[in-house]
Amino acid sequence: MQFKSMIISNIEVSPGYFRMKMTAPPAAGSASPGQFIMVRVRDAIDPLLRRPFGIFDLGTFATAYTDCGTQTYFEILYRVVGKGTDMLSSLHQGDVLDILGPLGKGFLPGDPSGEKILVGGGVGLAPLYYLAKEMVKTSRVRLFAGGRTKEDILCITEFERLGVETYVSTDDGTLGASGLVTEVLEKHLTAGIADKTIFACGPFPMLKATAEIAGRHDIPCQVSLEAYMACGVGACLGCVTKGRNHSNETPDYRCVCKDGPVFDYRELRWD
Amino acid sequence: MQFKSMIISNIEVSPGYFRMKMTAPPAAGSASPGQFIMVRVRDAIDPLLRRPFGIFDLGTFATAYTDCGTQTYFEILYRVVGKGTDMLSSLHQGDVLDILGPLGKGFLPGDPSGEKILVGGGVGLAPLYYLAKEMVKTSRVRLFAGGRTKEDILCITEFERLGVETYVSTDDGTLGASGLVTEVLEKHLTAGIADKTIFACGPFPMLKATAEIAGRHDIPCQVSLEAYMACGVGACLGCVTKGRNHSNETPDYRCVCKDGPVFDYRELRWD
Amino acid sequence: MGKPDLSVEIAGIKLRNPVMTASGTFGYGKEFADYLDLERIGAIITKGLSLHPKAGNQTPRIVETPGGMLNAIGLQNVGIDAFIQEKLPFLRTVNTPVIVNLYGNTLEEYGELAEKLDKLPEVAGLEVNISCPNVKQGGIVFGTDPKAAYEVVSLVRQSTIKPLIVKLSPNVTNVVEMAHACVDAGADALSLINTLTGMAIDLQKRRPILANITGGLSGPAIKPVALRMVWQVAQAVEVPLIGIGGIMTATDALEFMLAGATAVQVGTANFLDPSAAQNIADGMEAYLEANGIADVKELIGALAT
Amino acid sequence: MGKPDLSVEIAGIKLRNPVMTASGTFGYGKEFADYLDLERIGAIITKGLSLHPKAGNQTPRIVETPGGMLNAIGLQNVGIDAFIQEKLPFLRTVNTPVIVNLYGNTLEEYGELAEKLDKLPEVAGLEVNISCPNVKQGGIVFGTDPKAAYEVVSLVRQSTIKPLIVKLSPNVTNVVEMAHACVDAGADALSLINTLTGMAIDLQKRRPILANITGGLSGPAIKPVALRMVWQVAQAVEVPLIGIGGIMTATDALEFMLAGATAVQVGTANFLDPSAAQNIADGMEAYLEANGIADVKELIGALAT
Ligand SMILES: Cc1cc2nc3c(=O)[nH]c(=O)nc-3n(C[C@H](O)[C@H](O)[C@H](O)COP(=O)(O)OP(=O)(O)OC[C@H]3O[C@@H](n4cnc5c(N)ncnc54)[C@H](O)[C@@H]3O)c2cc1C
Ligand SMILES: Cc1cc2nc3c(=O)[nH]c(=O)nc-3n(C[C@H](O)[C@H](O)[C@H](O)COP(=O)(O)OP(=O)(O)OC[C@H]3O[C@@H](n4cnc5c(N)ncnc54)[C@H](O)[C@@H]3O)c2cc1C
Ligand SMILES: Cc1cc2nc3c(=O)[nH]c(=O)nc-3n(C[C@H](O)[C@H](O)[C@H](O)COP(=O)(O)O)c2cc1C
Ligand SMILES: Cc1cc2nc3c(=O)[nH]c(=O)nc-3n(C[C@H](O)[C@H](O)[C@H](O)COP(=O)(O)O)c2cc1C
Ligand code: FES
Ligand code: FES
Repeated sequence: MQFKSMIISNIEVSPGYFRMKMTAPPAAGSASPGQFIMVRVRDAIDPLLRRPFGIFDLGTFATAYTDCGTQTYFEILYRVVGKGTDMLSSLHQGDVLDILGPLGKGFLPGDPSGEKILVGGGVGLAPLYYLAKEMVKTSRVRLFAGGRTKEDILCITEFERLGVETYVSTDDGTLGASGLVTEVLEKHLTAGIADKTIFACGPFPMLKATAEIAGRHDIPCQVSLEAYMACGVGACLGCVTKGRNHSNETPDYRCVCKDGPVFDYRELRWD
Repeated sequence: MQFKSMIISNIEVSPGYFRMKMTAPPAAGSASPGQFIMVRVRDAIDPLLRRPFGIFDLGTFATAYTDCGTQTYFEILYRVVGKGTDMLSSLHQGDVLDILGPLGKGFLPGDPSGEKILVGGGVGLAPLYYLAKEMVKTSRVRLFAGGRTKEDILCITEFERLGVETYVSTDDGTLGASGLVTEVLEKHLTAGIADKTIFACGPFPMLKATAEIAGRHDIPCQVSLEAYMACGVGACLGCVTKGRNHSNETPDYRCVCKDGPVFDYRELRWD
Repeated sequence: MGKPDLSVEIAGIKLRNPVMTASGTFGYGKEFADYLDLERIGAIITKGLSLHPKAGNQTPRIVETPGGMLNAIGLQNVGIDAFIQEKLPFLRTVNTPVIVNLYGNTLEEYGELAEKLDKLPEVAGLEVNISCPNVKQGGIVFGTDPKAAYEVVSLVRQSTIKPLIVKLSPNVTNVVEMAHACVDAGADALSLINTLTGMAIDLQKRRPILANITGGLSGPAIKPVALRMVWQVAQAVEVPLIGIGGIMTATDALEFMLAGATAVQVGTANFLDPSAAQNIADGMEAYLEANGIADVKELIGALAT
Repeated sequence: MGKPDLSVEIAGIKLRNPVMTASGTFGYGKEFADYLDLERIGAIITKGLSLHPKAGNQTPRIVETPGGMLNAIGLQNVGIDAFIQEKLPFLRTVNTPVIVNLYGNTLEEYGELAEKLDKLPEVAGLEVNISCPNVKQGGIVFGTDPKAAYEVVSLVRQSTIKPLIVKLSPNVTNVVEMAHACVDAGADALSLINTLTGMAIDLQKRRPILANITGGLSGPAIKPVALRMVWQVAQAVEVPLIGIGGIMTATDALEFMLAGATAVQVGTANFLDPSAAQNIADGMEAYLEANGIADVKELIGALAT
């Protein structure tokens, strides 16, 4: 779907991290957690390509002073890292963006009776909030949130409000436990109940470490990848990642945009 | 001079025409009428080049709630014709622009005892307001303002408030006299006093017709030209116009940006 | 005045309007079916196909550059057989000409591929990509050497009776010479330009951004070069031209037609706006209507110089 | 750590930092004196000079394009004698090397010009623009034919003992071949790239926008092509290179150095920001400091591929 979206708010929630709330057509309400959108930051050629962002939250609100009933909205949580995100951060309420999405394949929640373990590194937390919001309805949900330093730990209160049990860690120990999020994860894994699933999003090394843990403990694990993208719809083949059976003779490339961004970790090659 | 300027206001004064008021450092207050500035519309590569605009007004105001005393400001009056001006028109109070200027050579007011005749076509009126504001202090000033249709006639009240006698004409007769501004000019020229100077700004055909009238009546005449510009400082040689003595063997090119934009019409070749 | 006529003909292929989608930027068509009406564009050009499936390059494969992008996909594709099995059935249901873009790693592969394609009724024509290295000849790019281009086009010409479009590389000193070589070898039409070779660097990592080091520059940045080449070639050859390079709007497309193109291809714009091709076609129609031009063909080569 | 060392040397010319201003974009230096400190940039390269004053092209001469601009100034310049009379006295007062960019309409003109310049102590070096047509040889561009380039560079080499920089055209199939020809002919250094030939069209008027029809594309749009060419040539020749093309920031400049350039030239950026050259030099210093790099020379060709 391609639609125009009006910014409702755009707020700095931690130094360099913004939360942007936008209107969406009702049909966008069917997006599943882990899907993403591509934003055309400006109607100009600088920046040229759309920027991909996970869906942080999605819902509807009652409109005021109108007869429209409810309005669908969604939110993204983004970090300012370059030109596009910098420009995004300077936009105001009422500005209009061109959006493509929801795109890709999201998380598969699986059997509600099991425990859901979310692992988020830095802004990788973004798609996990919408996932948690859906999953807390039926399942026990724990969140392991890691970051380099305390500024990289985002929206923990929001998760807690959902009833998610949260474990925070920072590399430099300025907030929560000191160390890597995957270390904390492994420590608390043994304590959990039997039927678990891991849902992870964050930098590649974190995902790799998480996949290793999942493999070692034989826990189902879904990871959400990032890749440089041009089209977002599986056409340009810019965003590919190697599938399990990939070799040069029998290429097994998967499009992060279309076959992902969420993959079962066993579907991918991690070397 | 190169400086950052904050937008004070940006108002549509007629459909497609905007007046933008901006802060300037005190030194910019020395700009003379007819000089121009070059605006970097965005800190991005689209649009790439700066856009040139005449100085419509310039002054100071007393600042409120501060100890700063007075603040220098200037105004431009611009028409939305393409990408750059379209983007300019969407800017808000508080947005900051990078400005180069004042640039070029302005109008030479000459002997204050003579009559000053301003001829403006469409948005070519822009630099004439600041000129009029200076000249009404000492001289009799008349303005001939022409446009295609009534929407192209701008800020006449402002000129009248200065005490300028105004003559309006439109090609389609929707405001003022019907016909070309140069026709109206010539009709009212004979009625004037002896010692006159013409100051003209507008589309090239209008300037050419004005130059012809000046030649025929032997009236001193200064014209302000437009040209595609890259540097604005006489370095790229992109904006040149042919000087009186130009030939391929003895090139006599003048930079509109540096030797102009205002020229004595006798200095130029009009073919 | 009725609706303006937007139809054009390229090498016998009738197009409802001059807007095609450029190879490699539109997948196999289906990827964009949700975003535009595939029956309102002129033709679909497939991703470049080879005889055998091709893995392509390592990632990163794309990077944004000022006003453009570099890609080094490495011509990843499913191969001709999988194309016939998996992609063609969908394309068959779309009432729009399908032109297959193809390339070979050797001279022979071009010939074999053309023969295979020749037998497919669903394929309206062939677009031969000669901007790729000849693996057998030390990697020299077919499309930068007039002799090599002549050879490969001649072979393809002998292998098919389908309309034959040859796609020119801009990375040459003399594009007109290349155009002549291809026309002499039997090309029915020429499309230009393919990407300009470029590079991007990550300062902090001190590495090229693309795994392949260099890549192909596309997008608005290259439009002036593309327009110039189309104009130059239009002065020199008689066959119809397809203009490609940085086309984002109907205005861009019409400029290419003034320069001498009979049709255009939209590439990178599909990424910015997946409905770009249709929007451009609609915009061309609107322009013709607003300016009282009955037939878009009036504009072909109508530049006054 | 003290201040990082930004000095570099090109063909015996010592530069306080690697940032020069590109020919044709910085006038004769004086035009920018109000906007930056001419003694904080590496070198000033003059507008291209010829033996006789040159009128240049009709207007329009410039037009903005996506992420770039086209110019067809037509090499307008005051001629070498007026340069010496009118422009050099000011440049003499500036403690920064002045490199004269020169071109000829014929082979002989290049030689004569080089001889004249050889006698001027204020001129630190020559940059030979070979991207111009040889009027006597049917207008074929010196810089797109290795033999013609070899000839013209050899002649200039014989006419001067000053440091000799040759500026390469990007409008070639094989820039490495051109680089070899120029080095073989005696070039002490190479600068690249000059502009890519392009075109812009006014749809409504159905005319080219530039009076000259085609023009040279410069600015950020061409940066990927320039980086690629610098990198290719750096692999092939031993002489120092000067990287040019779309440099807007210190990051851009340092990328060119990683690709193999010893120094850079800033062109179109001077129009966007008349203090660009100095800002870029300052930014390079800040980058080196922030990253604990003592000497900018460590970055030259330091790209890991
Ligand atoms: C499926 C997906 C979901 C994402 N979700 C989020 C999110 O919820 N919040 C968030 O802050 N970030 C998210 N990202 C990363 C985000 O897309 C990049 O940070 C952003 O594109 C950077 O743009 P820029 O212009 O600021 O940076 P620049 O570095 O200037 O961008 C240059 C180019 O590189 C691409 N690029 C740069 N970094 C990345 C990256 N990490 N991943 C992919 N492309 C990149 C840009 O898209 C652009 O094409 C996601 C990425 C993907 C692929
Ligand atoms: C000395 C001078 C003073 C000017 N003063 C005013 C003024 O006070 N008010 C006003 O509305 N306009 C003025 N103009 C014209 C104004 O500069 C152009 O309308 C503006 O640059 C158009 O930019 P754009 O991006 O909207 O148009 P586009 O057509 O998208 O611009 C593309 C390119 O063409 C150039 N260009 C387009 N039209 C003109 C033009 N008429 N003159 C010069 N360059 C042009 C642009 O600068 C840009 O580089 C002046 C021009 C000059 C040279
Ligand atoms: C991601 C990508 C993949 C491409 N793949 C091919 C290809 O397989 N075969 C081909 O001939 N051209 C290919 N091209 C070149 C385009 O078809 C087109 O010639 C070029 O992008 C210029 O047009 P544009 O500026 O509109 O994108 C590719 C371009 C891009 C951006
Ligand atoms: C307006 C203009 C005039 C130029 N004149 C010359 C010239 O006289 N001689 C020359 O060798 N290069 C000339 N150039 C090319 C530049 O020196 C430089 O090689 C080119 O612009 C690419 O760099 P950039 O992208 O930083 O502008 C000119 C470029 C521009 C934009
Ligand atoms: S981004 Fe184009 S295929 Fe995934
Ligand atoms: S705009 Fe560059 S010389 Fe006038």
